[in-house]
Amino acid sequence: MTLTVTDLTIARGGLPVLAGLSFAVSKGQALILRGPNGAGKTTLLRTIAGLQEPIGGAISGAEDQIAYAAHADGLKAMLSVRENLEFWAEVFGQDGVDAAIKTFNLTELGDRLAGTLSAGQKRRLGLARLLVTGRPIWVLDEPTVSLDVASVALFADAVRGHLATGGMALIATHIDLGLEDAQVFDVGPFAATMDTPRGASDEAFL
Amino acid sequence: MTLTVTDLTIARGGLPVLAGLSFAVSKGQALILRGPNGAGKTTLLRTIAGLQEPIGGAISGAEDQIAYAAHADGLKAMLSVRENLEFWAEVFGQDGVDAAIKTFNLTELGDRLAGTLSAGQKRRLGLARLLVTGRPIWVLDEPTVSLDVASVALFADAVRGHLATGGMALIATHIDLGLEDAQVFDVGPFAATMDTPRGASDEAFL
Amino acid sequence: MMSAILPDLGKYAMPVLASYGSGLILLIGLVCVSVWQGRKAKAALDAVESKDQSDA
Amino acid sequence: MSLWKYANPVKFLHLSERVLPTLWVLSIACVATGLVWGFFFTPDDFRQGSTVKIIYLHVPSALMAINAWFMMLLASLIWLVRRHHVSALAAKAAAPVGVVMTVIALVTGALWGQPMWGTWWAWDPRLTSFLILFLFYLGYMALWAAIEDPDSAADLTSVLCLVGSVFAVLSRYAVNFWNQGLHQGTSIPVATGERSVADVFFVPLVIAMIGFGLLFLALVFYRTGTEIRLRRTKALLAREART
Amino acid sequence: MKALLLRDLRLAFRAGGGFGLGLAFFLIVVMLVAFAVGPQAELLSRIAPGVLWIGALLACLLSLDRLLALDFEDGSLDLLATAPLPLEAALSVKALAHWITTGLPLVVVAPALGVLLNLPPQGFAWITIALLVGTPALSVIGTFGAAITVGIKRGGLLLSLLVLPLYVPTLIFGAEVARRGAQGMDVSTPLLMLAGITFGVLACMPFASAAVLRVNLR
Amino acid sequence: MKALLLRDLRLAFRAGGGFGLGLAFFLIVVMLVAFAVGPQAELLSRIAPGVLWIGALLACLLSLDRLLALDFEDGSLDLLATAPLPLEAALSVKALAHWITTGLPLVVVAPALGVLLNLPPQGFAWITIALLVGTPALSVIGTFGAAITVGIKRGGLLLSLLVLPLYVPTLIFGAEVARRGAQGMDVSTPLLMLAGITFGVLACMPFASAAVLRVNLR
Ligand code: HEM
Ligand SMILES: Nc1ncnc2c1ncn2[C@@H]1O[C@H](COP(=O)(O)OP(=O)(O)OP(=O)(O)O)[C@@H](O)[C@H]1O
Ligand SMILES: Nc1ncnc2c1ncn2[C@@H]1O[C@H](COP(=O)(O)OP(=O)(O)OP(=O)(O)O)[C@@H](O)[C@H]1O
Ligand SMILES: [Mg+2]
Ligand SMILES: [Mg+2]
Repeated sequence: MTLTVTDLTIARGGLPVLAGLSFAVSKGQALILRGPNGAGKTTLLRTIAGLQEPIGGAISGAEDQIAYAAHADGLKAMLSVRENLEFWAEVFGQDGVDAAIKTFNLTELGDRLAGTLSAGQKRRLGLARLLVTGRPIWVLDEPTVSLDVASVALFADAVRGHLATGGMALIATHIDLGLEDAQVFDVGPFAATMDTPRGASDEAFL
Repeated sequence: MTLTVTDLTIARGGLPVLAGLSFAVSKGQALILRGPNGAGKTTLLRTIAGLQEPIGGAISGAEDQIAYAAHADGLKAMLSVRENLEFWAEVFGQDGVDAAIKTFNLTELGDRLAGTLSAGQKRRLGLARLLVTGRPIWVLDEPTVSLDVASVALFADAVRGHLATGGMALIATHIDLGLEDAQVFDVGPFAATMDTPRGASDEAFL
Repeated sequence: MMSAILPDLGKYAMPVLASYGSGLILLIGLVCVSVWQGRKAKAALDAVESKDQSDA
Repeated sequence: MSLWKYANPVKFLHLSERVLPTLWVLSIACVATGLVWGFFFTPDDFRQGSTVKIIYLHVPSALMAINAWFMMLLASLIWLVRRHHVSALAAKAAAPVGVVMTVIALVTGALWGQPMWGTWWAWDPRLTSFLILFLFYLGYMALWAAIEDPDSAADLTSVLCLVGSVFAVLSRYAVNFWNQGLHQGTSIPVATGERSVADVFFVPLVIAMIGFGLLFLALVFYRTGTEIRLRRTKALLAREART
Repeated sequence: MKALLLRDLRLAFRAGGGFGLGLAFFLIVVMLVAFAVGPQAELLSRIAPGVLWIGALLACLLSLDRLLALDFEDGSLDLLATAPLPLEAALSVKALAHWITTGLPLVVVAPALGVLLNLPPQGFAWITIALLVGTPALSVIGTFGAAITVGIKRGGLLLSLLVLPLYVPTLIFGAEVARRGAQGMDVSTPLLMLAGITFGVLACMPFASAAVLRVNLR
Repeated sequence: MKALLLRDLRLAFRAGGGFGLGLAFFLIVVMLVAFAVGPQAELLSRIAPGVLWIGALLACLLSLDRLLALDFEDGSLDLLATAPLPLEAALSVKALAHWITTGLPLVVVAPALGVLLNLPPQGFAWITIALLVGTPALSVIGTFGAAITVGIKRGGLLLSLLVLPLYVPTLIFGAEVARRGAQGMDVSTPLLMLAGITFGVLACMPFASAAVLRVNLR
């Protein structure tokens, strides 16, 4: 089982942002996406998660395999930490809520309403959600925003654990996560130029 | 002109989080706040900015001197980058919109609607707002979230420029900003314990 | 004076004149607004295109 | 080479530049002829008096108000199926023209109703569904205006247009389903060739109807051009900012 | 599916969840009408069925903007769209939860409010039946409107503009049932029409809603 | 101050800003009433002034949740509260912008909608005057409600619940002016009361609004 991206072109707001992307992630591997602000990392991850269509190229192996986590954590402020996780566990037909809570050091916060957490605590809860999806491919957009150093380490451990059980991870980030054997993929060189028209909608008008 | 905090106790959600804080920041100085997730940095900054009342201690020198920037950038998605800045400049009775745009490398994005920026670009715009307030004390809550390395450097330069003209900065952050001569203040040791009852509202019931 | 030009509308002068008046105003208004918008769009496009040209 | 080639924005602009002058002249001439003829040179009706003159505005505008929606429906379907941008923009461009037609029909109808029915407005099926159609026009335009991403806006408004067509059909054919309304039935049944409107009124009416149709076409062509230019401006600016 | 239903219900009953507000709004609209029209018992009793329907409809409408927008803003919809649950089913479940928390309570209290408006006694049963048959359509059509406007910040008014015309047929037949019932006339034709609309809408709308929602999540 | 007013107006006219939607909603409410009550001209003309007032009131109400909540969510309110501008002034300016974009258009179209409801001709002037005098109060009271509910996600319904009772006096006197005017009776007493309410509210409410907003920002 491999996630393969071949000659992918993606667009945002009617214009292509990245073109000609190809990479593959296989079992137990992590791929770190890098690139300056506005390069198109978020767009790429949303495309891979199936939330938007690519305008060219192909993605294989992603169908129903992906757990996506973006800036917005999808937390309900009026449900407790545990209830939030239980909901997602049930949607994905999994259990393991307790393990997830433990992994991200949320034990003491279990009965707090998610709305009363600090920025970093919310983020930890958002990441704990990944563990209850049971999905093999984690697609993460700047997962460590607001996390302190200890929590970043927790997160890195969680990713290592996931990889060790045959999972994969695709992570866009600006900081160093301390994942030693992760490949790094810089999207910078693939920025779409004037002459990569591939059918993004604005191009009909250029 | 100095910002002085004396024996400050602050509460969040009805319970004290930090107690006995004292520090001072004077002209041209920057103070970096550190502390694990949930320590109370956000609460402290909101108190200093005057958005909530401390439950003990005193803050002096802050009145009408503060430019506050938090996670939410206060951007209007349907106004352009320039219009957003112009609005705040006018509210604070300042100009210098062009300089702010240049400082944060937003020149090319000037006419884009703020809603169509990427996460990091939005953040840059949020920080550019600081330059058009004309206020001497910058109170910043995790200002570098989502910024790439180049943009973090831009930000550090902007802070240095601000300090050089006699400004001050109070910054909560988890990463290293590269501000060489900034003092660091760890709030960890000041965590409120069971026996620091100072009048937070829930305590009447303990 | 007017009656020389206008046909005799009898007791229904008000509704008939009002209909023609409002109808024509709306039609002419629509055409004018469309043309105004069209001109503006053209000018904006020309400005951008000429800038493009000078860049290249 | 097929008709679809005009779905290319630039080709469309060239085409519209060629046909527009003729269209403008023809349509304005027809509208003016129909209205002037109708207003100055037709006799009063023995029953309705001079109010019949309102027919030259009311019927063509009501006709085009409904036809405009059907045209938008067609354009929306083309967009949904073949994703030609010009057709989405044509639907967008037609809506304001449609609303103005609707308003004219509503206003003239109300002004006509006062002397004829003794009331400005009645809640009869045709009038009611026509008013709902008016609301759909408003909603349609508001939706276009509210959504930033042009492709999403085109998709969503197309779905809305499909749904709203129910009321366009009703306002034309409601009279056939329910016959309790106050409003006139069809006065010009094309199929049977039988006419309830006398010839003196008929000729200018037809000229006015043709005129309104041509005017609609001219306006839609012109406004579609405007929309294309706006879109192109935006695309060029976006590309500049991006590169 | 069950998890989603339970979560939505639970959220509705938590603080700030809005359960009961629809009811209160219903009550207030009825009161406002009484104030605005003036206290003429005979006049009120003539307009009572219509006013009850309008109140129910507006109460339903005002709660629609919470239906999807909250989930959209906090990212839950993105996550739901990537979850192993067809979007059509998810939307139907959400519409059901909306009906249980909004439509059903309205049906239950409508007769009580009828008293305030001098509704003739034989009308009580019919207004209840009419609302019971009609309100599910309101929730489902409303879901469609909510899905179309989900990307628009505070799109409440636009939502109303899009949804209310679609509510008109339900309203016309529903009010007709209630009015005829109150006057002791035969209600079968409008009741059949009302049921027809509800079933038609239940069968088709979820697909339209899911389609537009996918566009909006893009 | 001017900057804030201009920004609010500009945002209202931009895409998604909601200008014009209030009007559309007003039209729809009027239509719905006609559908629900049934097309009896004489009945409609009796309830017309009241219905127009309710329509205006609801249209105003529905646009309230955009008044502060958007600024709260994106953090603008926090920043405004730390800006060199008294919060009272900022809120008054926002209320003014709300009135210009919502109340004023309603006043202008009310007579046209009166036609749909068979309002007697002598009523047109009075409904316009009544709305012109009364709607500023609606915006200012609404600002207070918006300030109270600003922290609550999608608090639209709760907002309605808090604000509508406060609207009742305005509604009663406003509808009375319109009704008496339509029947050719003397309107001076209710008109004076209406004007009194508006002025009182304009003078006091901004302070209350600023106070509750400060609490909510805490
Ligand atoms: C506000 C009031 C009115 C509205 C909204 C209205 C609306 C309409 C509509 C929607 C049509 C159909 C156009 C089509 O199917 O293409 C129509 C046609 C027509 N209306 Fe009216 N109308 C109104 C009042 C009147 C009055 C008062 C009269 C005359 C006494 C009148 C005479 C006609 C005639 C003669 C036609 C052409 C019939 C046909 O070809 O089907 N209308 N109107
Ligand atoms: N809604 C939109 N409309 C138009 N352009 C957009 C829109 N959203 C993003 N963009 C543009 O698309 C490009 C890619 O954005 P994207 O969010 O994918 O960048 P990113 O790599 O995630 O950046 P960051 O590191 O800042 O999060 C950027 O140039 C951005 O300005
Ligand atoms: N609304 C609330 N109600 C109750 N408790 C809250 C609320 N918001 C935050 N807290 C708690 O108050 C404490 C301080 O929160 P604060 O947001 O100030 O932390 P922080 O230092 O900014 O953390 P982070 O680095 O994660 O942003 C935390 O323990 C948090 O759980
Ligand atoms: Mg991003
Ligand atoms: Mg914080």
